Amino acid sequence: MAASKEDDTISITVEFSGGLEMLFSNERKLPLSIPAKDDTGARTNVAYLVNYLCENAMKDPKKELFVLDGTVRPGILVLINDADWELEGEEKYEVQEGDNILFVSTLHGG
Amino acid sequence: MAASKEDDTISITVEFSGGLEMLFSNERKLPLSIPAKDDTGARTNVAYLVNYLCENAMKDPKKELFVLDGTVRPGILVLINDADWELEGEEKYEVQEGDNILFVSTLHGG
Amino acid sequence: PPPNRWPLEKNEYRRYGRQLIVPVIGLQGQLLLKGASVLIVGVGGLGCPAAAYLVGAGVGTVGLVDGDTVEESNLHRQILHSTSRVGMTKVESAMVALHSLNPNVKLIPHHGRLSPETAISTVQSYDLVLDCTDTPASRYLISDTCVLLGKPLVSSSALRIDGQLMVLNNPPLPPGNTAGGPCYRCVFPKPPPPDSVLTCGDGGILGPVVGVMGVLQALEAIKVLTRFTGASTNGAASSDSPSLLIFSAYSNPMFRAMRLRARKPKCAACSAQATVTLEALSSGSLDYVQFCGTVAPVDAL
Amino acid sequence: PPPNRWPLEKNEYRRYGRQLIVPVIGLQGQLLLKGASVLIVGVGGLGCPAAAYLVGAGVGTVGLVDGDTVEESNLHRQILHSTSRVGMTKVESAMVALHSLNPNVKLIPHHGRLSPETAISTVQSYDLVLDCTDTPASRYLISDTCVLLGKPLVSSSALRIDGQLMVLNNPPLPPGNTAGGPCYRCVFPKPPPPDSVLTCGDGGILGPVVGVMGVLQALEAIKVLTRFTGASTNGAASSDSPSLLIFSAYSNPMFRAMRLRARKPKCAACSAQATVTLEALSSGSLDYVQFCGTVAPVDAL
Ligand SMILES: [Zn+2]
Ligand SMILES: [Zn+2]
Repeated sequence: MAASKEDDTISITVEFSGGLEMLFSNERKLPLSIPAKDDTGARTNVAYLVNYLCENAMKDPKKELFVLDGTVRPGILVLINDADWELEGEEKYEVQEGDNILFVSTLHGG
Repeated sequence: MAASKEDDTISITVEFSGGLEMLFSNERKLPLSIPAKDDTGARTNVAYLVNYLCENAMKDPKKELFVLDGTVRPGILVLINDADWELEGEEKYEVQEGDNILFVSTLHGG
Repeated sequence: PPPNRWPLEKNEYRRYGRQLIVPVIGLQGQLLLKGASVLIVGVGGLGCPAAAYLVGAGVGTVGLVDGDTVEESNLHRQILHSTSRVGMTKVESAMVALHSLNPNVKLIPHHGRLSPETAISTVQSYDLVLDCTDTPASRYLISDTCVLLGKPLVSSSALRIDGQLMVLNNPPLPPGNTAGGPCYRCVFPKPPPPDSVLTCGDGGILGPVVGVMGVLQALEAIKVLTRFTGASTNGAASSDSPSLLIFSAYSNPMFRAMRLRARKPKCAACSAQATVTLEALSSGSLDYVQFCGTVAPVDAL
Repeated sequence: PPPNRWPLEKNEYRRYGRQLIVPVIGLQGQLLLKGASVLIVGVGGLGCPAAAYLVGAGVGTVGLVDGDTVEESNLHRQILHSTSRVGMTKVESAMVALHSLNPNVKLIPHHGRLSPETAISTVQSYDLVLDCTDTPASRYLISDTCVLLGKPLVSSSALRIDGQLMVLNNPPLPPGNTAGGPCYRCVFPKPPPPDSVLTCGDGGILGPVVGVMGVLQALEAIKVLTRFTGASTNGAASSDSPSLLIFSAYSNPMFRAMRLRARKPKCAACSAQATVTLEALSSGSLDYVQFCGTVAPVDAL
């Protein structure tokens, strides 16, 4: 609704489910302020966010449980504002002020 | 986000649950455009909306299953944007563009 | 009790192992469950699955209240009962099934419907109550009793393809203490007119709808009973604010959570101005059937 | 079949009466259930409650697949089994309980785990499949089989305090038809690295969490099987768009519904370019355990 407080950051909410929260100090919900643009001046997309989370929010050293080959590892679903990120352009989706981005690890128990 | 298309109406969503939908032609979700002000020029509140629904949307002749003594009958909970209307001022709450107002009949089966 | 290196029996570690290792439960949570007693009022569509999962989880004592006998028309949703036990009381039938699931749990039968005369003495010794009944009158009676005795109440209901769930009187502070959780009368100060309940009478019920609500009652009970363990460090506090879960099997989304009010300042049961008192209740001066009008239980489903 | 004034037996009207009068079911829905067959793969924490409610509801034929025997550590959540049946196969134990709940349902035992060699012949004769299993390998196998045979699939999983539910391959159109519902491979094209599954291995499970998901599987199955009745006139169509239900017992709200993608244009199973074929599957050239890495079933819970 309102413009972001500072033009150079955007405020979003990142959430983790299905066990991924254990990689992020058991936080299921993370309010975040991230740069609005990356180093090249391009607008921040989900690929940037994933890398940002890995470097700034993830406490667990086992990065490969979240990122593999430069992208979110297989078995993790990314949901942007309650929809499969495939519907939004996957990694290239440009993050908007107020977005909710949920990372869900697929479960296998039964 | 945007201002309402016309200044004299507001667009809201009214929902029914717990059996109340049967009083409204089995519609569980009703997109509605209602006057922004009542006859006296006061801004439309929930009391006005309830009366409006009774006169314009309710097909069932048994009005007493929805309204009793000029207000929503006992056993119906009114939820404004996912919160008990008591938290919002009950009948006096002034309806805003984009509001979601849910009428839930209490259930007793077990 | 003195600290014990092995506070559970060997077979209990085996039986509850998969639940013990869940961080929000842990050994401490399992001990809290073992030491707890839960009263399930109504052993029908809600009470059957709720009882199965509470007994499975190892709640130490489970009381069962019901005045009905098993009928064939119950079996599509009342999964503790069986065809060969049609005609048996629901309490006895449920005890057979629950005992064979987990013989470690102490089961206490309470035959007959809860009434103003029996409510206080029945509820008194339990830690938490599940309202799995099917009439407005019983819902007000159970809520009032829980407020007066300081018991948290997990209340659910279901009809056709809809269900509702609330955790009431949580925390169960004395009437007049505004920090206590709202009671059933805070949310529904006046009972519905009997005519409006009548429309529900012929509504029927889809089995998994009431089944889901019953299992969720067991879950909420476990959450309340074990809340002093790891649960509280894991964002659980936020889910303690009073809410109403609304389920609708054919809607999308199927589940919606609504924020409920705090205790009502003039509530007849839980406010400083309460007129519902232990004396009034046990003297029989509160006529719940009269209060709620004369819908026969069978009509109200 | 020729029109019949009383298409159900007298005792069926009595047994299913409360469900028959629910508008979305009705007599037509009950007949659809009676004529339907459902295969439940895995008779554990998900399969037990799912089977109870499907058998209760009067699904005509229910098949049960499992290779395990009942252990005491199952009983806190696998409510069809019992202490006295520890050591019995899960399929046999479940059949005892299900038969006593509703003797009108034809139960078909399938002993042993589903494998690429047995999958096609096992699934072939059923109308709908419930995935109640516990490993990545079985989830890919079941999904591929359902795509190849044109069966809708209700897939759920649970761990610790979380659960997930999807209705896949719905509608179950042939591979290459983009109007069909997405399959498991559309949502998860590559299996998770075995290491990442390992973290789940020691996770444990809270009984009512997996219980809720199992009951919801029964509900989704009933919705799919009866969808040609009143259901479709009641806003049910919208709930048919593919979605993922995420449950987290200690979050608020506990349930969240997420919109899923359509079929993936290059899906290995359900696209026009599919490499998973009936021939490849039944010849054993698709090694699911290899594909998913070598996590032993017990480690993956
Ligand atoms: Zn109150
Ligand atoms: Zn696919």
